[in-house]
Amino acid sequence: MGELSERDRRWAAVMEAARDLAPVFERRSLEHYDEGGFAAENIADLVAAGVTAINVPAALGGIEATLAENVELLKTVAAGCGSTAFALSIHTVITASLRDQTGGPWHEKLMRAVADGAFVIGPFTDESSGSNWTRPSTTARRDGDGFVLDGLKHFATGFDAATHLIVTAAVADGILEPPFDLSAFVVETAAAGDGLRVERPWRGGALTMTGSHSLRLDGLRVDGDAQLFPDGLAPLFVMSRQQWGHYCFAAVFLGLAERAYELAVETTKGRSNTAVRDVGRLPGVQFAIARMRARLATMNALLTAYATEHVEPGEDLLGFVADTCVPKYFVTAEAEAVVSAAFEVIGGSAIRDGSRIAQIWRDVKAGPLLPFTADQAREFIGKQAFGISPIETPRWM
Amino acid sequence: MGELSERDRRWAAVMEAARDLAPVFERRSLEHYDEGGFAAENIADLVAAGVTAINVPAALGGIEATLAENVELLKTVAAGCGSTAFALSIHTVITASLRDQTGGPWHEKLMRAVADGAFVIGPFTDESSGSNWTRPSTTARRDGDGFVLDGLKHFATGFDAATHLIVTAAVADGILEPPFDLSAFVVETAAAGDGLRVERPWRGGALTMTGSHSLRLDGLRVDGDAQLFPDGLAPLFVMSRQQWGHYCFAAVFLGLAERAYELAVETTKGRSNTAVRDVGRLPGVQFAIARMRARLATMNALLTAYATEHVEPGEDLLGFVADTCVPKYFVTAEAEAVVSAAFEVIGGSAIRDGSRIAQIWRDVKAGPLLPFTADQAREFIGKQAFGISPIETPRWM
Amino acid sequence: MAERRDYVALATELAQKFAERADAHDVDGTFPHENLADLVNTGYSAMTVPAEHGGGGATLEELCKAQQILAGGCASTAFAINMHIHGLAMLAAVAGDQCAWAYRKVVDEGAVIAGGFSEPGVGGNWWHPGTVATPVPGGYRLTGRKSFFTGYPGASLLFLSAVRPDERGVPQPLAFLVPKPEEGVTVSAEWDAAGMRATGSHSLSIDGMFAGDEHLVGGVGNLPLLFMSGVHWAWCSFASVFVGIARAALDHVVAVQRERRLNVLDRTVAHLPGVQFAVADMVTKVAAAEAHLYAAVRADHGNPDPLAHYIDMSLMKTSVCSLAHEVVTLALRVQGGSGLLRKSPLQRFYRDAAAGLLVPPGLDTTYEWAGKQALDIPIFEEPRWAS
Amino acid sequence: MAERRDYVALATELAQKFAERADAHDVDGTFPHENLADLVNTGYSAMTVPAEHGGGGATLEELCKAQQILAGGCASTAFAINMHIHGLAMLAAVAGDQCAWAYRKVVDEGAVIAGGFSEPGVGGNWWHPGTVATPVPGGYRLTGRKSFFTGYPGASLLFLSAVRPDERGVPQPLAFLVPKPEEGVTVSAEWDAAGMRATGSHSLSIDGMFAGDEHLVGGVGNLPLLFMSGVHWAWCSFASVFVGIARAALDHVVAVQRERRLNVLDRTVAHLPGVQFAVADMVTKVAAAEAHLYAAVRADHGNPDPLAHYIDMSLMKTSVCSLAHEVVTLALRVQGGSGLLRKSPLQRFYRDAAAGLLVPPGLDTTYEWAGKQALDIPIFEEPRWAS
Repeated sequence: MGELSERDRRWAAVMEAARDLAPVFERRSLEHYDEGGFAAENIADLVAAGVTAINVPAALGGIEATLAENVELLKTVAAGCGSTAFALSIHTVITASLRDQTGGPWHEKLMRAVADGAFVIGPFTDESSGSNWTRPSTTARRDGDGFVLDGLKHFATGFDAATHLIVTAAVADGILEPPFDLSAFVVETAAAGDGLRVERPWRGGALTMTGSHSLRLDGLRVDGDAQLFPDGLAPLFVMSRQQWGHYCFAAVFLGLAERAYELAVETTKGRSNTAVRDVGRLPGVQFAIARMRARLATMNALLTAYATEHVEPGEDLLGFVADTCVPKYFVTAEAEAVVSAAFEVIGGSAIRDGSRIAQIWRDVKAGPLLPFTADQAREFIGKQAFGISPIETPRWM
Repeated sequence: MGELSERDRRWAAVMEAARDLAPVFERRSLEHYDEGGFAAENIADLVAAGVTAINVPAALGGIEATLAENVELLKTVAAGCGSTAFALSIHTVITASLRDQTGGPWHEKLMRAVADGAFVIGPFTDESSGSNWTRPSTTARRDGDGFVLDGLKHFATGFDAATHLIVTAAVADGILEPPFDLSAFVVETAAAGDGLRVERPWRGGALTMTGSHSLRLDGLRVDGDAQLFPDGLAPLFVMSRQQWGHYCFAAVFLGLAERAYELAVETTKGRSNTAVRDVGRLPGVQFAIARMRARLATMNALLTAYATEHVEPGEDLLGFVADTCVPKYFVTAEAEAVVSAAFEVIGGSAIRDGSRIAQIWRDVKAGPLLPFTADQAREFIGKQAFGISPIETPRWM
Repeated sequence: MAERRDYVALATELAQKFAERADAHDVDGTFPHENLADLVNTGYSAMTVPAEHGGGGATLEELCKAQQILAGGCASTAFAINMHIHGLAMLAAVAGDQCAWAYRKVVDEGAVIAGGFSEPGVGGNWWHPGTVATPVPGGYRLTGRKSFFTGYPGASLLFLSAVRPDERGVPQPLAFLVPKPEEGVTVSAEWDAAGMRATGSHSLSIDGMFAGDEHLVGGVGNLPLLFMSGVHWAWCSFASVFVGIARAALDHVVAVQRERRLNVLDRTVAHLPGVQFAVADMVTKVAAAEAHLYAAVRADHGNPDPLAHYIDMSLMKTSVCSLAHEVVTLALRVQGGSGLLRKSPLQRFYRDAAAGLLVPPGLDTTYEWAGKQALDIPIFEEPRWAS
Repeated sequence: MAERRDYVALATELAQKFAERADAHDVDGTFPHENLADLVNTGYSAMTVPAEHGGGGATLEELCKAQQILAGGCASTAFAINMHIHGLAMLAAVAGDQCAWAYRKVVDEGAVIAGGFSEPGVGGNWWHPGTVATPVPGGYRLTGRKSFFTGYPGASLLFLSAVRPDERGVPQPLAFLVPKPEEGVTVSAEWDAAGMRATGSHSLSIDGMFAGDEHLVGGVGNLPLLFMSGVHWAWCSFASVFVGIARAALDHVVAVQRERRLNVLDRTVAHLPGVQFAVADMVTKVAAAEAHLYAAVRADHGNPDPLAHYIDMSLMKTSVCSLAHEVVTLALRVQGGSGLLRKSPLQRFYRDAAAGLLVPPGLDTTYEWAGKQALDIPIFEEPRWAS
């Protein structure tokens, strides 16, 4: 009882901090969304509140938050700022995914750094890769004990606050075929020097404050120790952690949709105009609010069910990956519908005001575009239902 | 044949000019969308090309474009820039609506001014009016031969280029009950002086370049001649011209959706990535493109049918108003769905690039919010189907 | 004391049997008496009788999982027995030992309950029954009409609502559980509908039917409150039936397309991307519907605000049944024209799932209440909307 | 030379009559022979025979408007005669005087055509028939199977597809219009489906049926091209039937709710906002469906690219039929549970409209072709998709 409740107490404190920070982030979003830039102040606040350390293993004194807890946290942060929540999700997905990979030379070092406030990110979209992370255009050339990395990585979300990057690359020695030539490396940003630079600063149409720059890796040298997994195992590792990415991404967009709903309710309560004494008494508004409630309840139920019951990969890894697509696909599409409806309840004045709902409208569209995209998800889920391997070729007729 | 073909030749020239300008506007949009401001250069180009003069009556030497032609033109302009098309739509709706109101002292003067390049706008959303244009909070106080106007008007779309404003106000003499106390006035911006000022400059979440400022009318004096209609007739006039507003607004959002579709096709053709040699050969992409085509075909058919066959108000004015809601309601909702699908075909890179599709995504959400909003439309259409007057009270149970 | 049964396993067994009979009952619109007999003989019908009264004491989750599977075999049978099964659970929750006599009849004699809260002219507003209960010595005489009295042909007990005006003339809704009487109630119209055809959901004419004081459930006037407090039994079990149809449609479509070949294809139809995508949408919607249903099943049902509880459960039912309907429509699309043929169960699923959109709670009232509640607008205030 | 008829007025008159018979034929799954007789006797069935051959020479717009109205009365009858009416127009367009003998039979003897282009194992790919036409002296012997042969029970002429391998073994699709023969064709399965039950869309077994050389329509191998060029007659008329169902559902719902009262309301149900909003959605979707249909009807049908024309018409059919299906589903929602009862036509509309999603052209192929065309990807290239 004693140890458990201590751990739960720490978790409750993290959640309380997140809940307190959300309105702070929202105020900052209202001020800074349009100019973009990175929500560095927000990340600093999260680090200070211990939020970024939630996935440190219990063995190292951490909370070792469950996947369901990560989801809950990200929803809470997203209510304040989609950019911040999305940047945080990259960090939580990486740290949670790596926390049980004990044995590697980097493991304890990285986890202790996270406990001490490190912020770890990973840009997994390579130039020309079409969001197929298994086929990076970035290369890793063996060079003595280490590797030399070259490539262009997009969407380096959170880079401005990052202490560490996880970088994927194809090992260019011709020994393993794609996707097994995929490898992953830890890069300490402070030590990267000239081999790592911002090629094009982020100027996003959505999630404007994520600082998701395009990064140039230009002869960046890393030690052999920086290789996270033995040759050939990186793809399997990533697949067996797909639940973290899919559920945590979904959580961000569900959090945005929940906030959109709240904004619709808050804006409507007590609102009047020259024609209607109490806008909340309009049936169209009531029905729209109710439909949003129903949709949010379904989304929450689905994501919670997956984050608690669909967590262990089991024997059929590709089947598991397909299964993890379900809540990501459903929630990101439904989130868009809820935000759209909330915008209509709030009405045209929201366009005028540089309002929060207009920001959420922009952010929410990123949901279905993040991997797995809706099309990838439908292919995996559909093939899995028929017992057809999603990596079998030819893919169709 | 002679006169008709001369008129048709002029119309063809206007359309050609609009088609030529659309890509120019799109380039400017890519540069200026985020900073906002007003697409004044675009409006100047439209004036120079004679586009703004299309609704000048034939009797005064104008083209006197049909409603269907106005729709076609606005779609074309919207393909280049939603803000410009929307500002233009306000002007075309006003000029078309007023062109057959011969007899008023202002009529010929205003129409000749339009032929010479005048740009006429009308901010019809008053503070606290909840987009119910029949219940303005702006007041007109009789003052000798004229009126003194006071109020706060939002969404003065196109104000920076406007030579004339049409301003609605409730005549504050207690003689007529709402909505028959509504009156409309012409204001020449150059002569308005201190009584008219920008209270809050536009900083919109969508249609960023429309310059849809909030305007303060502060003891603004206008002549009695400036009153467009005899007391009590303004509401009937506006209702009998509702087709212009509804179809022209719908045209803007249909034009945006068509452009989104084109962008999806253009982006996909010849596109490849590390995993797929030809992205267009992905079935999910093909199906999405086809669904968009089908939806656009329906939207176009509906709007065209209404713009050609549902143009005359007839006896039942409220029934007519309800009927004109149909394409506006359908097209603005469907446009959103098409743009969303196009965005997904183009993919995440569109978020990175400050791309046109991300701008269209923001603009398209204005569609359902413009009057009649989706809820107003459903109320009018539904009541009309049952033979229930939409202005009967109590509105429901 | 009956031993604890695995009702899900039992449902799986029975569903297979009922599936073979489903087409015939559907086509003829006959009531599946033999299925009901199986449900009684196997103890399925005693599932929700409290354990201390010799029943299975099944939880809501057991009930819903079993009913979902049963509905995959024959949705009509599942829906017909659902009135009995969830009704018993509600009675146990709200009336407790007051209904001990009925539990005994269920356990010992295989009695089956049919329930009737719908009436013509009431339009889903079940809390405003029009059937009048007039006090007479020893009980009441009931007069009125009932519609959609699901399960009537197989019932030996009737669970129904009525209204009794109090001394001020204010109608007090109340509920009775009575042995099906010899007289005073007649079938005014036999059930003949496009979906759920084998449920025997007849319309009844109630003409002076006697109900004894001992058959009153709960007190006079508190029917709405009792029903709202126990509504999770009703709406969750309703939803489970329609989710069951959806999952059966998905399973059927997957099984068929895996084997289906066309002359023009070198592989099975399952390899067509359009088929895969539609099935993915079906998988996803079924997952979402099940997740929402079971979240509601496992929610805290001790909500101190019965109306809030009622609204949450009602929203769940509308979402789940709407998703289920989308799934069966997709199933038809995947299968194509042959799915419309009598020999395909898909067309029955399509017709049965439509009932999910139509059974209580009504969509518009659910949305009205949920919207008002969220916006802090008193739900029963008049006028109902802006004037 | 027949005088020019107002087929829309005639359809309005007949629709009323057929509406009264619709329920019985639907329930029993019988073929509406008496309706067919009315259609023949009133000259409706000669609508699309060219005027110079004594027929009505109706335009596509007249045809669609008339069929839309007829379908509102009895969709099965409208769909059964649709194969005849649009088939004649297509024959006139693609084969002209070659079919003069058939026009005479239609005008003088009241002959009716049924058409069969669907086959088991073909899955909507009508341009790949599996029925084999083997040349014999004076004509061909046909062997194969046909499904969904709509209107068969009332037909005296059969319009059907087959394939003849050429000298290189390449299958050449071709079409025949033949008097229904005494032998060589049998009904292998009578039509028994959930929707469009009175269309007699039987499955046929064709065993050595003789078709004379003079019964060949167009040339050998050019069936696909001919069909694509004239496809507006097919897909527009199909769509008109389903739009007709949707409009009938809307009209019915409006008429009923205007008069409908509930005990708990002081005005008719039409005053409920939820009902108004749902009806507004129905009105809007019907308007959109009609607009798309009639835009396709009035489009330039002389497209020099038959495939492009085929795709445009196919996209129209998918959109229109999908909207029609949404409308009938909304109609059920507005009416509630009573809409599912046999006595309500809404449940028949709901079942009949499902067929609109399933009749050719298939959704996935339409989307595949339309997408590929827009993206400049050769439509028939193999492999069909990215490998």
